Amino acid sequence: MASKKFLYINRRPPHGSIYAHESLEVVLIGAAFEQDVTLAFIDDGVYQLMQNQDTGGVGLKNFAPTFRALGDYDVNQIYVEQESLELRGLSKDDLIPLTYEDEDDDWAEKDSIHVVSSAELADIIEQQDVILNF
Amino acid sequence: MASKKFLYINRRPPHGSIYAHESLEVVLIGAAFEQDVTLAFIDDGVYQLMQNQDTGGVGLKNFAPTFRALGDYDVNQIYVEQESLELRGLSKDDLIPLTYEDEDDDWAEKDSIHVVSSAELADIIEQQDVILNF
Amino acid sequence: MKFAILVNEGPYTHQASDSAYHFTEALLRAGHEIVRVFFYHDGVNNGTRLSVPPQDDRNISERWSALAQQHDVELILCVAAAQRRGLLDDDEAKRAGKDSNNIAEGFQISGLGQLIDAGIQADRLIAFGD
Amino acid sequence: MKFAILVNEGPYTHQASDSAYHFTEALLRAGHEIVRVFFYHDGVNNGTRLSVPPQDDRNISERWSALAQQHDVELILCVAAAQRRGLLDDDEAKRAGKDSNNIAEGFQISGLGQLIDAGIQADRLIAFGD
Amino acid sequence: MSVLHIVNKSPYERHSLDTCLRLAKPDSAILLIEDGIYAVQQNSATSSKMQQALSNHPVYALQPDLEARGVNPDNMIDGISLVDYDGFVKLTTEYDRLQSWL
Amino acid sequence: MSVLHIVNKSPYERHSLDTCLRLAKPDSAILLIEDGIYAVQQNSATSSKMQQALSNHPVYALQPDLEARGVNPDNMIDGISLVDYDGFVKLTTEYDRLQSWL
Repeated sequence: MASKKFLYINRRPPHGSIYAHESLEVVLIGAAFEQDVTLAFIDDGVYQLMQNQDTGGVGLKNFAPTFRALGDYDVNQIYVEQESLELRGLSKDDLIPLTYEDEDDDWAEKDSIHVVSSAELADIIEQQDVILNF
Repeated sequence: MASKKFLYINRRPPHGSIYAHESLEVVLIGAAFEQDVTLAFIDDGVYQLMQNQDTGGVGLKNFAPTFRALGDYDVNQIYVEQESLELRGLSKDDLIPLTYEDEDDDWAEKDSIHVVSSAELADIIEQQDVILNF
Repeated sequence: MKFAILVNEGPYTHQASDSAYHFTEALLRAGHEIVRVFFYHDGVNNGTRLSVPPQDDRNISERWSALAQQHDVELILCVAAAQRRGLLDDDEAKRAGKDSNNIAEGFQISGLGQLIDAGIQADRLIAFGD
Repeated sequence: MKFAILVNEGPYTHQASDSAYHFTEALLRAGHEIVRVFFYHDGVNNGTRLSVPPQDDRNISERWSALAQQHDVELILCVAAAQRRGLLDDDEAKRAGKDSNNIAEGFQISGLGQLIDAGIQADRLIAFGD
Repeated sequence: MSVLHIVNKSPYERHSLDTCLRLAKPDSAILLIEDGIYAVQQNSATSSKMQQALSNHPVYALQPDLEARGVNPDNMIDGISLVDYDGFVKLTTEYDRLQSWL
Repeated sequence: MSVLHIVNKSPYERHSLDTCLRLAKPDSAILLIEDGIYAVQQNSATSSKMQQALSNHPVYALQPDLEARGVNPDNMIDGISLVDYDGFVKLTTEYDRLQSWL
């Protein structure tokens, strides 16, 4: 079966609702299907990647550490919209560092997260076959 | 039992979700309790009162005509925020006319809807005992 | 002080039920009286006994049931909202000719009047929702 | 053309399930093939057989069931989402030690892989939600 | 053909339409359904935004959703086309990918 | 005392906070919970709005919700007070009426 390009667009903050958490479950399951996977974090979706999330006090499951596993699942095309970060007073340093080992470059550790402009993101959206928005 | 002042704040549009519809059900049930009832329509809540809603094509229940019955239930303090109407390009003429018969004025038919400023509405909110927001 | 709590969203999907639960626990810690917890809109879905969350996650329905039992808290599901969404007790199921019911221990089905009554009885009514 | 449909919200609360239903009907009218309707998040609540809507209102679950039967449309509830929210078929109920199940005719419970598979199989995937 | 962007949120309560317009490439189309319908109203706080969108995108609105909300077609911004559910299906076949801004 | 306004929505996706600030009388208080927490961040598109709000209202934020979201208390706008669930209960007794901007 031909491989398709899947794009997961994440626009919701974590914890206030389960969409972000259940979206990540789709990405993890989808990784087993050997399709080409891209993740985009836009609007409040950028909050999903915030460092130091501690859900002990609210008693919710903290799924943020699971993002670190994405590299092992060959999910390493992760785009964060620059405009969304800026509006929220955030920068890439506020986000969980996500990396992968590049098998085509002697397993060098590389950054999975790319902060991109709206225009670049618009191009990425146009290149997909299947778009899922949670 | 002492009478309390109940305020129902309606901020959601109809049909896209059931909140507006189920909110009206609360108001109708609440009317039987002989409390002092006020309704406020703010933000997208003003759309609940739009004339000529026809839900035949979407197959949803059209509850808008039920607003006309509110006068008979002695629910006649209905406030619509002017700013919310203006932002949406609407005026009072776009809304369903709601009236009641004033028993203190020889059953004269009077207007239940009052278009008010944000400042007036802020005062109304402060005068309540119980506030329900749907 | 007497409190009434309104929960407008179902379990897991929105944080509303969690926030309401933690607030209710804090009310009990502070010695306040709880007139009633009223579940409306999708909030009625909190009353299912068929939920099977992952083992490392909280069980929202059971947690409410336990609170009801331990502190004698009244948990009411709005009947009209519950019927629409498929939450039935034994009586409702029989009346509707359904072959089973799915309501959890400690929850009761009643009318919207219980919400208004809660607003009248309580010193404070607080709503949690989407 | 082959279509897959994703429904992310439960019946009645959001218009998503209604929109998805009318869209699916129109797909069938136009002679398109439906790979699968996948219900995720609160969408799994569409699969209840215990819903008792007012007599003058649509019955959303039954409507989906009828579509499945008449047009052989596959209706899948995500198992993890369904377990959390208390939607169980006979097998799931037994495995979890629950005394009853509540899934409607024509709906099946399966894994999230069915959503990915639908995306791969279909020419178009369309999502309805909040 | 490119992407059909579907917006189902009121432009006054959510930012979905803004994000859609920021990320939609020229020639991709926009379909307003459910509460997204309210973006069609002329002389509103949304109308200049929509007029600009119309210079880059075909814009459609789902007629049954418009009727349900009592929005008068005469008050629609010029250039927006109405479709019914059959027209909605047709659009989804004419564009390669569908993006629902949920 | 007057009204405790409770906001649980992100200021970037919904307009609840704007409506709350438009309709809250001076001296009424504002409590940010759940996704409302994101309004506390300094140097953001929301901060000038919140700074203005602080000149008219006591503003509180629910600490467990802040921690869940990884928002650093050091990056909070000056003048916002943190409360836990017990403090939340205390606030609801100190104000006469509660208004949740759902």
